[in-house]
Amino acid sequence: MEKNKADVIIVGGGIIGCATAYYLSKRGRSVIVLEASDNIGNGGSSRNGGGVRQSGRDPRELPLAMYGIKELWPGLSEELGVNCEYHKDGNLRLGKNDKHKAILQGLTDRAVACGLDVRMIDAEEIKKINPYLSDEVTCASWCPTDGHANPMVTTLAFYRKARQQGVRFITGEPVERLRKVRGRLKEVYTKENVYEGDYVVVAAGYESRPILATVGVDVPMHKELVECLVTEAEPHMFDQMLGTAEADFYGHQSDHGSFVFGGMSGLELDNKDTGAKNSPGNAAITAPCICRGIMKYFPALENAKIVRTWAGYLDVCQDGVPVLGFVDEVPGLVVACAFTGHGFGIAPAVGEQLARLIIDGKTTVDISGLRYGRFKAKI
Amino acid sequence: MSRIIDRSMDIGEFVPQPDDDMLICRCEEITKGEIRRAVHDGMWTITEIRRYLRTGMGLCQGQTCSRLVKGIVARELHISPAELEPATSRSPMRPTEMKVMGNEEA
Amino acid sequence: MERYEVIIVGAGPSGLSAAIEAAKRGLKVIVFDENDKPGGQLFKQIHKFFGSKEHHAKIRGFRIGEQLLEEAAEAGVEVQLGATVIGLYSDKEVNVRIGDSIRHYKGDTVIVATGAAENMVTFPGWTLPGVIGAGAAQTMMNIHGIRPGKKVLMLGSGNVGLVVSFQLLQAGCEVVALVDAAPRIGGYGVHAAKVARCGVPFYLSHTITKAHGEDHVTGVTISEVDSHFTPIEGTEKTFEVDTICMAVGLSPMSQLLKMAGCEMEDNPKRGGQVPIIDDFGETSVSGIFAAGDVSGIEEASSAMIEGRMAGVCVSEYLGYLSEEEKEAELKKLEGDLDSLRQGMFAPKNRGKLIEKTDEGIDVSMNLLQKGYVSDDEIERFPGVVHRKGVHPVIECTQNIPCNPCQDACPKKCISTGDNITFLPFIKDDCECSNCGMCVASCSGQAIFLVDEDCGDGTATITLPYEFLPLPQVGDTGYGLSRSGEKLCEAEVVLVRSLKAFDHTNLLTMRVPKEYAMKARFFTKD
Amino acid sequence: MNRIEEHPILGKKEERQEVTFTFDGRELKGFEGEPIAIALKANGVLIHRYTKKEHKPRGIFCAIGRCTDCVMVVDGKPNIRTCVTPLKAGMVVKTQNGVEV
Repeated sequence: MEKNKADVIIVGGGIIGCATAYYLSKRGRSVIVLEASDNIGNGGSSRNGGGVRQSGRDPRELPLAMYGIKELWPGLSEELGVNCEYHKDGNLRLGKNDKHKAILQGLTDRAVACGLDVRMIDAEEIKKINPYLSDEVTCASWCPTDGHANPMVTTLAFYRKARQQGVRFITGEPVERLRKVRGRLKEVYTKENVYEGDYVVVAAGYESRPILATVGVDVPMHKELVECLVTEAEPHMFDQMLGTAEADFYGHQSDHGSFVFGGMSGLELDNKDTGAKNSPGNAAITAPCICRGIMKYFPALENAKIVRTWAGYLDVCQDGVPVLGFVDEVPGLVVACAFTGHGFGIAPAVGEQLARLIIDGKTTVDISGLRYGRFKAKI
Repeated sequence: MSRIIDRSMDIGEFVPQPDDDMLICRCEEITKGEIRRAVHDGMWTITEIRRYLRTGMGLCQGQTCSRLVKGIVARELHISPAELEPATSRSPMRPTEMKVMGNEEA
Repeated sequence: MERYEVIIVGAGPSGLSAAIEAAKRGLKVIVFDENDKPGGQLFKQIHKFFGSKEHHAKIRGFRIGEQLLEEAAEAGVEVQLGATVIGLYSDKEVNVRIGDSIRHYKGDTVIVATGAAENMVTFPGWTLPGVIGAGAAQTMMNIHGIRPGKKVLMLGSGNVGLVVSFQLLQAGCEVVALVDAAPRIGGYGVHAAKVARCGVPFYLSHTITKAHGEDHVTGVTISEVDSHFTPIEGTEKTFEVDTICMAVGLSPMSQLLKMAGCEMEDNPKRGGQVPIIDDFGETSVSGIFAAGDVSGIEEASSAMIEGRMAGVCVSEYLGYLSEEEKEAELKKLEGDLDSLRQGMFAPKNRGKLIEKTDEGIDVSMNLLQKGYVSDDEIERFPGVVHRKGVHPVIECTQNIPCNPCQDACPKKCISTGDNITFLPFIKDDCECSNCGMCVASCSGQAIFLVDEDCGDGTATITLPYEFLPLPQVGDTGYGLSRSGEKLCEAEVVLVRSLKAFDHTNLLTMRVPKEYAMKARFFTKD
Repeated sequence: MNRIEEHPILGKKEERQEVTFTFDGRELKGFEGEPIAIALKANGVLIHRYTKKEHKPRGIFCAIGRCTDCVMVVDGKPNIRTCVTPLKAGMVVKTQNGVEV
């Protein structure tokens, strides 16, 4: 039993769990990470478009994004000893008409109010930044400090370093329930084992919901099955992260030369998961739809060959931002879920701040807008 | 065959081998030494190795190297290759141009 | 979405066989294949197949392909070529790239018959141009009419390595050596023997340690290996070659089945990652079947039967056959399949050293280690007899499922007894008419017609000959031993090229009579 | 010449249309419809590309469109599998360096 004890038990071996484990262990805390699947980073952590953005974010989570890009991302590869392929070459959110322009303007205004360097630019300036875009692109929001990184490698880099620092990662170990002991969350039950910690971090994506329910905590979220695709390596074209006003697609060109794009078919809520264990399956119609979306903006990519597609679940929160931090009703519990598809870029900041929360009792970035108790009926 | 695996288990030290510079993944030009090193970095599944190194993620999609990679990882972990779950299969089975993929006929 | 009752992926031997069985019972069938020609690997197979009549024995692979295509056309099978299946889903949706578009199809049932991919081994220099797969060599020679190289080293002594080595010789390449890390030849002894008698040396317990060359292969070094497959220092041999050919096994191409969510297993006996299937090919996903190499590596002959089984099963699945009719059909096919899975090379014997034949005769160790039966070993096999006048000598020394020789002889001199895998023997009271049908019918080219004593101090030996240029009557040269060594002077006295022999020419050479049981091949120079 | 003029089992190749194409600027001849890789091989061309990381030469490996080692720049498009792409008159075939066109 002793060996299953640690200062902190983390449920979920995705990038949030790995980053939190890394920052906790860096400050000397013992950590056990429990991952349900066979692979570290098996959920959204390895299935996203790699955006490290501030622009386009809700003001409640923007401080975390800005903090991460300023303080953590620039030195991350060196700190973790693995090239995370981080680029801080800006984010273009593209539009083609007045309706798009209005959407982009709204996002920009809100971000500027929070102190972010983001502005609207016209077709001419867009072409200067990215000459490969279609002439139909007439407006964009431009945030020069945004960027992208390799999500699969970044997740595994946190894992690698945390493991080196003594964190115990256990895969194939789905958590069945949590248990309060003498007024404080203490025990984590799996099918065969019981783990015990002073704190329990639940960072298991949508699967957090049934786990948290075992101690009477319910995060209002649902699952959506979305997809990404990747092309063969192409000659280097551009370094920016891209998105569109209507979210037709998002993505970037990787250091390897391949383009990684994500997108939607519009049927995400009802998509059937045709996949096998350990990996959700694609819908046959989504990749074609993403391709059409991309080619509307990037006709030059029409001959780029797609070598792979993949699907992953978003843990979509009722109000579009994560649930993060202590839960007052359950001392010892730390929640980190419902990232709604934009968790990767803020993951280092979330991990670092949760380590502070657990060790120092408080964060240095204001995350009060993301607290568990915020959900209220509309009237 | 999901199994509980404690990633802090001792698999021994990384010992350099004379053929570590042998190319294994022809498309992405990944060597045996890089694969062995990745196992010691904690990448214990074929999926993790792929994500970490890009083995089998090139144009041929692992047609040639998947069996070789499996053998190397298994040997490093002192297990049988059969215990390693192969990488997930994903559409498209052959590289497909974006303009073709986007051109659906009912 | 366009719907078919059966969608078959792969127009190779098993896919076409499945399609024929389903279509002839009235099911709406479509077969997709990414290639621009159907037939899978059959059209690269120019050797005569083993088995019995039911298994298309003694017919060359590409002819079987042609027959299957005719049968498919008659049954009304729709074959869509240039159609790459890029996705298969558990609800039996099939995404196909045809030309410049993607099309979605739905099948009531799906049969995956995608075949296998070649395995490769690594050695320094294995990425150099000139290092190729055996399949690539076959494609180049037998489909596109081009020699893969002038001087070739073959790695792998399974049937593929042996058969392709022979094909390389037929295409006019020099095969400098046949190498295998295993201590014993993996394929049929008869395939090895026909390569060995052409003078190709076999190096068992050897492996490639280096391919030489900067821009392309210019040479290769091999070394002997110990029992742990580690090269032994000081045993290196170097050959000047421009091509290194790898025939080190096949792996099922089962990715589509995995994508569709079928339960899979890693099964070394079946060659790798295969779907878990019932006896007739149905996977864990109801209505999705697997047939042929994709469900376990075997020969094309078994793939065809497995395909037929899947075709019968989908016919019953969709109500075109009653349960009883299905059982009856499957029983027959199971019998055929069982007979192919008998003998020394049966799947259950893979990797085992078999020291005695079913008849209790010691297996030739020379054959297993060097590729040919030695002069003193050959006498113990039942097909090797001594008679007055011309008589067949059958150098068939392993139990393999094959019997065309007994049907070939119009005088019924040859028999394999009760079991298709038994070694053929010559009946005592037989009268050989020297027609040569047995020689031409033997897929292993292991039958010779010998007149051990012509009365003038010479003997004549009639042997199968599938090379160009074809020697002419009166040509003189040398009689070669089973290992390809020059033994004696020889003169061609008869060359027969009948249509019934199907490109196996019968060459009769005259040699001094002491070589009657030793000389087994002819060369002019 | 490494073309098989007459094969003991398959006989003579049927008559085919000879066409001209260019390889790295050189004019070569091949048969229409045969894979580009075969036409190159008939002309003694073995190196199809140099790899991106190590700049090592590669040529035909599987010859059936699986391994993608034989890819070249054909008519300006990179990563064309020459072993399964039919030759047409006037094609412009170039050695591929890494992923550059």
